[in-house]
Amino acid sequence: MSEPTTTFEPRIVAFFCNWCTYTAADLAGVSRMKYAPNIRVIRLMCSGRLDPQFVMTAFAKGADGVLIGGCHPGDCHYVEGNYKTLRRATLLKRMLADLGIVDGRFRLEWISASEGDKVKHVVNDMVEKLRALGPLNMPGKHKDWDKEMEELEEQLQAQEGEACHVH
Amino acid sequence: MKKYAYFPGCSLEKMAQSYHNSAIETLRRLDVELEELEDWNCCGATAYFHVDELLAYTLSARNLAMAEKQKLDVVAPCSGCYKNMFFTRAHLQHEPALADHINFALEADDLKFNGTSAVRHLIEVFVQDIGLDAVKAKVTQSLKGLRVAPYYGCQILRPRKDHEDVEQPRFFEDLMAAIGATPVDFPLKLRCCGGALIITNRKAALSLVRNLLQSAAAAKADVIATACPLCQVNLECYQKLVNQEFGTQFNLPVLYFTQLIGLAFGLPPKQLGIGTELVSAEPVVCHARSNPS
Amino acid sequence: MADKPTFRDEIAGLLHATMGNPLDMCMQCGTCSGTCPVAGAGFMDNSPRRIIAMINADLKQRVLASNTYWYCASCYHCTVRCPRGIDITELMYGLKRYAIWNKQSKEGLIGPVFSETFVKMIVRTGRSYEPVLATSYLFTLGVPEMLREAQTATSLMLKGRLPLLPARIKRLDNFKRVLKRIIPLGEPEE
Amino acid sequence: MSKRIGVYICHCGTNIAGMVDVKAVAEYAATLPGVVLGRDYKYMCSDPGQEWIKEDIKDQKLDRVVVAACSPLLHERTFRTAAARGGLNQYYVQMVNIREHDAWVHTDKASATEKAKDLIRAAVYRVALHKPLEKKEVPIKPGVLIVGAGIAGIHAALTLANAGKKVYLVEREPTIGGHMAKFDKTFPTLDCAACILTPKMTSVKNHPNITMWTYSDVTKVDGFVGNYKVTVRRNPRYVIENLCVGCSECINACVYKEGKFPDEFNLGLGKRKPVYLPFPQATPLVALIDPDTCIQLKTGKCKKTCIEACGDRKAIDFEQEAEIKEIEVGTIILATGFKIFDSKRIPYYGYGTYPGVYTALEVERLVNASGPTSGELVMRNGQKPKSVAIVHCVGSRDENTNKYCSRVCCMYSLKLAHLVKERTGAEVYNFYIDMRTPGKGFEEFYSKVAGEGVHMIRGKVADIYPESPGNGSARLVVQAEDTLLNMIRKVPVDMVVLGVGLEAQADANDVRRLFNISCSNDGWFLERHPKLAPVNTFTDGIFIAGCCQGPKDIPDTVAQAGAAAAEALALIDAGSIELEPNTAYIVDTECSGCKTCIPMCPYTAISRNDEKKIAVINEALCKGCGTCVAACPSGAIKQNLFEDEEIFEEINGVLAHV
Repeated sequence: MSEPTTTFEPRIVAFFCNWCTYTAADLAGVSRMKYAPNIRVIRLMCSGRLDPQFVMTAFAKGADGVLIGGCHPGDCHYVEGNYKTLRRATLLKRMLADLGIVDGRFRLEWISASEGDKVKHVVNDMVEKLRALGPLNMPGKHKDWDKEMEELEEQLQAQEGEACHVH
Repeated sequence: MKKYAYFPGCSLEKMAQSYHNSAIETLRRLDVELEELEDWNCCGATAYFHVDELLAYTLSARNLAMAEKQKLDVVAPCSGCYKNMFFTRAHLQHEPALADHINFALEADDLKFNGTSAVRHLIEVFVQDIGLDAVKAKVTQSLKGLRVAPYYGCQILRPRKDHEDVEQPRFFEDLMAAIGATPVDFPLKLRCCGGALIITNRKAALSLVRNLLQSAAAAKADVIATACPLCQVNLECYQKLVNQEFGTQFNLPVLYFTQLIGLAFGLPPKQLGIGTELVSAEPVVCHARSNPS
Repeated sequence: MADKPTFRDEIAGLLHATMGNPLDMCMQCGTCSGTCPVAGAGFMDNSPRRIIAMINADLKQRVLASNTYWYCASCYHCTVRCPRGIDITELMYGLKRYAIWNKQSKEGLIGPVFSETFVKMIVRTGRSYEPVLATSYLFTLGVPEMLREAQTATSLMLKGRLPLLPARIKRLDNFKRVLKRIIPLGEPEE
Repeated sequence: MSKRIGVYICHCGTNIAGMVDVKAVAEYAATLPGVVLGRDYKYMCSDPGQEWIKEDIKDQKLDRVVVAACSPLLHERTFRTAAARGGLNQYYVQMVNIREHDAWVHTDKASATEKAKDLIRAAVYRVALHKPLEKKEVPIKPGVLIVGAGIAGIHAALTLANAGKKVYLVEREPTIGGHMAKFDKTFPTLDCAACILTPKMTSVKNHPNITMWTYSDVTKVDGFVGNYKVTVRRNPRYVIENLCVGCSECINACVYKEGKFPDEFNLGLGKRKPVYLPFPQATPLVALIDPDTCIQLKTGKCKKTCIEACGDRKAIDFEQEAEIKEIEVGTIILATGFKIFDSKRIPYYGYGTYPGVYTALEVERLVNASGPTSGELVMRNGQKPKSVAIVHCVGSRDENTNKYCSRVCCMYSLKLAHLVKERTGAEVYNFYIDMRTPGKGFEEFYSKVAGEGVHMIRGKVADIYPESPGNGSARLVVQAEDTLLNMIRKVPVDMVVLGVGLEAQADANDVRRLFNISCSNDGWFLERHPKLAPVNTFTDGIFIAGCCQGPKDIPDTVAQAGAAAAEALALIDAGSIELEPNTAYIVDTECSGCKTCIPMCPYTAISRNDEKKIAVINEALCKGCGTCVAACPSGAIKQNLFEDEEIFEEINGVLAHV
């Protein structure tokens, strides 16, 4: 069933918040848990710093998946940054879907500083799912990609605006 | 009228007729219909897990697949069948690869397991699906003052399914209270009756039965209520042997909870298969008659 | 898969099939033995805890020679109480299977001999419905005869006195085909 | 202007070098744009390693430094300082985590090495854009809040107070002292808990630098390191604290002639009146009235004999109401302790069902001279036990309850074995899984107790049941496998003592949120680093001490309390703390004044300058989460150290070779 069709190794760019998920990943290391090497973590102070453009860029530059890690709702080191993230992520997901970037490729996870094992499981699970999905290869689709990107920029701006007025 | 796919299980075929009948009769009073599972086969009992696990899973999977065809949840009155089917389903849902393998086999019978039909134990149907109030409402001859030792046995609760309380459950007590009876504090209510050992390791099994009877007697129970044919027969039909073996004097009626409910509903004992016991249930019947409510 | 798996590995493998129960986790606290009604009554020559220790020490012969797993009543009390989450009852099932297979065939796996006997047995029992649940004899034989019948579970197994198909099963041929796909070795005698 | 970047790869012994081909990575790094040297070294964090960076900055004219080693949360400061010593702005340094996030979590050397290269490439791209920044310093207010006045809180309070710092000690119980005040003797020295604790309690009460608020809760915490604003609610005890002298007249005079209600301090083993003193050495020695049981407070219809008894002191005030206090402190120490495991969660041990079953803490009270039986070990049925079973690991080392070992149970169970034998001469059976006695004088204590003829049975108790059901005998059978004798033991005893484990406080999670710190999965407060920052939390200026961080004995608790006090002291005496300059700022020319950002900020750091029609950020209030940055539609808000450009480069970097 879940037989990998090729030996394709998906490439995941992750944005982890400094206080919960990045620390959890450190804990996973200290506890010598083992997980797939397909992930590249970029540290942000808070998942609230995540600009949707980071995600778009990551996909554009060839990421097969993007993972966002933040503190559990209510636990944000900055009180409520992760709620803002959640709201943005929801909109972003829809937009990505319109671009044919299916759900599994963009993922938001709440992982607290003590959940090293969750980092492990999420990463392994995501790698497996992306293997099944196969390469995204945005750069390959360069030609029409430029055009798409422009439209996207606009939509993005628009939706961003909305996202923040919804209060 | 709620409907279930009914899996009688082999033992109910002959030996536990009374359980079978009382279940059907009492449920009818509660607007629940048991539609016998079409062309069912044995659940594998414990024996199949001794021999070949995969085969055992296949046996249960076939039954589940047929229930799915009927678009009904399965009810098993026997704790063994219940446990086997419940965990087969859980396990196959956990391991798609295994499910595929078994489905490949089931194809030969135009069947497919999807895990869409839930597995229920008969007593769960009464306690959870129907609910105690509905049961209470149908009581015409309260068993007021009848001291019942509710015997859970093993495989209704164990192994643990999710986070239910496997160490001090109350639902059997509550059900007995609902029909007016007095559930006694029965310390060994969760202990094993040795049913699976009765042929192979008789002495061991009998000693377990002895402990249970002792505990129930010490709790001054008038009757032990069971929810499994194996437990019932073990506790009842072996009382004579226990007495021979250990020089005890037990004479404690053991009835199915459905029979007690039936009595409380005012059904004629015969209809509930009462009368076929080796330890007479007459005192219980009299008690029921004595206080119409 | 390099060199031959140890007895310990084999048993661990058996357990994996039932949701994985790492015996390595055992801390030898004896909760299983203390909980077991049969061990408590003094019927087991080795306590469940000791069996686990013996498996971990790879003492294959002593484990198989022990009566412990045949005395397991599969009441799962040890399983729910084990502080290390080991499904001891499942382990006992595993040992029973292992013992049966090994009596039947040269090494480890389900040997052809066993499979054949087994498939035959299924077909046979499929016709004559004969429940293993001792209790169900009561109404046919009556207690004393039934008890004379009593044998070890192994012999019982191979004598094919297992409940499988209630007499009324209709699609017996389909059913046989189903089982053949599970245990392909050997041909059911028609 | 092309950069001169130096890249340093740390072996961390074999920690990194064992899984990452550091040589290859160093060589690769040297080929990256702007990189003038790529070096690898055994321990970059060692003096030689740091020196090397310093020298290279001077000799090789480096203007950027990338260090690939452990987590920045561990050594970022180290390498920034090294760079600073080399004369470089410390924020020209970028760390790459190739240990926790790479070498330690992967098993394939090739792909681990690839990952290291990718991450370093990202750092190189990023660091090129770094800007010089100035440290952000905030002043530290000298006051310290300590929450919880058990031995940990008490010790920390005294340490700080003796150093001349102002301490607010808040305790929710009516008396300070915590669990230790309930113990009889302490292991392994068997000195009496009260004798060593009560002097400390008294000096807390009398210390001029300590404000002690018992029967009080922290309800609100605002601000940040150096400047916390805390709200405390002082619950009414209906006795005016500074008027009461603890003479007990009111208690004697209460309309209830005898104690009628379960007394909390003795875990319900004794009875108290509605007006009571928790225990004789209670601190403060001030009576309190329980509104749930006092007739006057419930019905308003009482003779109020207590008021008469109190007379001219007029200490009793039925009108008293909760008092709200607001304080400002620079640092906070949490010492909120633990709760004991609820034995009812293991029904087959019969706690609450069989009167003969007690928890260890209950027995502490029973053998304690100030306890409900004045130190006489008599059971609920009034008899002295002739045989006692002590069950270890109740609610510890068990997947069904708590996986962890509670650390103190083996030792206190041995202590109780000794005390029980001493007081009653009973046969004592200790049922244990593994006897854990790691500590100064612990093993010696074990042999001493064994020498007293206490039976040690190696096996976890599996069942406890009445010896002869029905006939009402109180004797219990304790069933366990004696794993050394290899037989099932069924030991009949009069009394069972459950060696209950330690658990996080029931409200630990609320407290955690109140103070914005983290919990481990077991609910214990999470330290910043398990070894190197054991009393720090992820929130600057908030420290943890004692059992709220995890089970520990009294010596360890006191040591930790001292450490927490020292950490607070260090901050206070430094006078200020250096914060990451990762605050947000507005590029005025870009800002359209749309106000999108204003509601984004949880600290109300953003406001709108109405004549300029642009947003302004109060840097003092900004904590640098960057939420507003991501929200700004015109990209007018930027965040130091996390500029969009820097992050885009990082993304390019990790994906470059695809």
